[in-house]
Amino acid sequence: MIDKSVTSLEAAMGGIANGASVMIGGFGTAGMPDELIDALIARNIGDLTIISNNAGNGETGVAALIKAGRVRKIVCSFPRQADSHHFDAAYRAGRIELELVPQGNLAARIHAAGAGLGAIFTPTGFGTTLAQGKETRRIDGKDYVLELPIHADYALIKAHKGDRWGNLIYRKTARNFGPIMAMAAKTTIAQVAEIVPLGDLDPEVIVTPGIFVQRVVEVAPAYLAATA
Amino acid sequence: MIDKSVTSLEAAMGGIANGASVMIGGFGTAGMPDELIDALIARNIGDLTIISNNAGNGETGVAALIKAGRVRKIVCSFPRQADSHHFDAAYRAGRIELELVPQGNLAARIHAAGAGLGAIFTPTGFGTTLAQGKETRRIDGKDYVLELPIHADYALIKAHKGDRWGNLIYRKTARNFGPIMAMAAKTTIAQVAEIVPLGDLDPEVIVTPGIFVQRVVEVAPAYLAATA
Amino acid sequence: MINRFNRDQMAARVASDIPEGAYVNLGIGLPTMVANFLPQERDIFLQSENGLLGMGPQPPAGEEDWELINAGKQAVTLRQGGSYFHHGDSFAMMRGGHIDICVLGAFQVSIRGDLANWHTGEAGTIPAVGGAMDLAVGAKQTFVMMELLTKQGDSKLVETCTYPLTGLSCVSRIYTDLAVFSVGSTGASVIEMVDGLSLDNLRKLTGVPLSEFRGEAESRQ
Amino acid sequence: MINRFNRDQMAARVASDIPEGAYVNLGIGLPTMVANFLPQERDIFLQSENGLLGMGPQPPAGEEDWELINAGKQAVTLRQGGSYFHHGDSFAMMRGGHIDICVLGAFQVSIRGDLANWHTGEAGTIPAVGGAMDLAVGAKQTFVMMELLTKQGDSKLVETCTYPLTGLSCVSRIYTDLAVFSVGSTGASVIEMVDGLSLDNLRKLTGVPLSEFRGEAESRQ
Repeated sequence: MIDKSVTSLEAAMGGIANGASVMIGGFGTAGMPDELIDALIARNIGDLTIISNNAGNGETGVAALIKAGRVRKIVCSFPRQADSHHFDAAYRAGRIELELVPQGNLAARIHAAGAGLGAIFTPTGFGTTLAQGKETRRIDGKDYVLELPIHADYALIKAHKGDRWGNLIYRKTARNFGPIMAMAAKTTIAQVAEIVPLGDLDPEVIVTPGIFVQRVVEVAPAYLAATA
Repeated sequence: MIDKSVTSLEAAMGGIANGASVMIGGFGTAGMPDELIDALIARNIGDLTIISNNAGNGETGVAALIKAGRVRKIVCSFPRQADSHHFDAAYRAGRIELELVPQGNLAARIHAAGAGLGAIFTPTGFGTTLAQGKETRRIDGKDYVLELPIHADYALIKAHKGDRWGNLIYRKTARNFGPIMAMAAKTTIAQVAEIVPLGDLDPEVIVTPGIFVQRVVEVAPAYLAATA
Repeated sequence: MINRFNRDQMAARVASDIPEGAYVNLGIGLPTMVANFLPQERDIFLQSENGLLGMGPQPPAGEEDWELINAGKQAVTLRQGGSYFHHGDSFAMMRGGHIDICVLGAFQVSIRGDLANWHTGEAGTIPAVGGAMDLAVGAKQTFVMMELLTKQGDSKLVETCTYPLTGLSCVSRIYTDLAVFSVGSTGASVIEMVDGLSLDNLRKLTGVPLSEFRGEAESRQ
Repeated sequence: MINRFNRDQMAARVASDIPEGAYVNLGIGLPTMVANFLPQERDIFLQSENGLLGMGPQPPAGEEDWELINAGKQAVTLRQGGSYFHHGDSFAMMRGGHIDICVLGAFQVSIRGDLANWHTGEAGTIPAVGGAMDLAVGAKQTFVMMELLTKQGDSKLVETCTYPLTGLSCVSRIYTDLAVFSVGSTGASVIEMVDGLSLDNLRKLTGVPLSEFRGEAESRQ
């Protein structure tokens, strides 16, 4: 019997080592796997490459990871925010490398990795400084930039419900990068609000089939924990 | 009020003209939009380019379209089947052009069109006769072939339920090419077993958002028609 | 005396150019206000880059669901008939040409429709691009909403952008507090001006060649 | 006297090499039979290219649902925990390296693992490729199941394929009626033979260089 559920956040982090590349899902508050990130910080490893849409807000999540000095490089579309002070400080001090990627190229490159493409010609960024030095091509009258897939060793994502085979469904806009990051990482670790018995998830509505998920850990949502 | 539902199969075909490129969903019996194809045949136009996984079986669907002499070219992965005699005869007589595409390249090229990519480097077909004359590249130690997106003027697909905004859900393996063809065609026409009121489809389980669909027509499934 | 459009009036002006049935993405900041002026009885489909179509207004205070947010990370709602999807599909919508109109803010727009809205290029600033480049090149039409002049009185409608570009030849309309412009391969033309402003005034304020708008043929091809 | 494996025995032999937890795609024809020999108590995930994962056995006669079929267009069932998805996602699974093992039939396989299974190349035949090329290059391991010799007695394990190729250096194991082979960059080796057959016999039958298998280090890298 295959059971991908793990019983602790610590166990969910097993194997992540110095120098790993780690995708982290979430867009704003929605879909941010905060508890997995806390467990990653607790693991006490560094030199990480993080692939995520933002570079952290406030004091939690990716911001805390950066504050703890664990991140060598971040690949993201929107690092600068009102409360991204931990990233800002690390960046200004030269302690963190930034690869700035337009959000659609980020999504498409992650998807390309998951789908096994070697490279893609994308329309976004042509003629801008973000395409400097990159190969370009005019195809059917339109200009494109060649972009490489983004793979990762691990993906940390947050979903709504999961089962022991790793099938996942999401909730509202918390879906965002989860499904494509799950496809692009060697090991995908999903925190879910609830692990349900196999067969409870309707096969028509499963968004991420279990083939893309290696570990599932149940983390009660904060609002439940707060009232518990 | 936007209402994409049309009340007749004839109306669903509006605008399709000689020389159009038409994607047709379905894989085997599942998801084949037979009634839309019949309506296309009734429209009495020709010189069509058909993009579909197969080249028709028996006497119905794509086979009937080929038999009627309406198809100039077919782009597909698996034309030869036990009962593909109408395609076989047209091909042997030189009356139909065949572009044979590995099924995964077919899916990826259709997806690339829908997603706005200019071209993709795909692993499939490298070193085979199906990649002859195509640009290749070694990327990160693996060989790839450059493939162009496949766009179409129209897509004819079959879904399970739809609403007036064009949102669609599918049933079991009838989903197959429907969602990606809907993305790649200028005008997507979906036949559905049932048009439901707006709001009846759960926003979490809609597979094809209405943005990808221009017309929806209700066609009772054959097993209902037979008992009616 | 010149009657500037205020921000609400600018938003209402943009909204009046959005037809029923349009799929529309509103950028963060000023463009978000356009939603307030779309007539409720018209089916207009708002897309948000973070994976929703059919975005509705903000929920009442206290009823926010922080897993239902827009690109600006504000709590929103979903209209009946809306749907959720992942980032891959969301940007496929934009980049695949399925969005009819996007409305963006800008630092500068050139008379040929080049857009600069993501980075001032100043030393020491931290760049952030988000989905701006994808929207600019992906939407069928890109509208810009901005004040025409900087606080220093410089025109943001320019012959050639000096700020780093977001996209080339992508903007077709510019809605400002002083005038509405069409821009594109044939240059800039003026669709309308606020009361009290003349074409000559506007030429002086902007310093760019401006013609009178003569219909859609002059707009972006 | 040589004890050939029959088709059931070949299928059982392949099945015995599929570990619990594996994601497996079985090609149409002979490989489909492998499903009959996977132990029910083991969680092995069968993927079908037309958009399902967790494929179960054929339904009883009369209970077919023709919207639930496999790649060979036969009616199948879905196991509890299975899921449906579209063709884009299905081939992303294959091509993105998520399928552990695929089992395919073949016309010829070379000692370095080149595969020919889609087209005889004969004049007048109509080619059809389906998903074979995607599976061959996409799965982590490609197993071939075939009779070792043609009806004319020619070996289908060859030094160099003469039929049009499906994929280069993609096959790692060949399961035949006479022997099981490992193939790859270091050539072909024999993992096991039917009773009554010697390595020398096998060399004569195939006409290709064959060594004894010395463990996984010799298999595909």
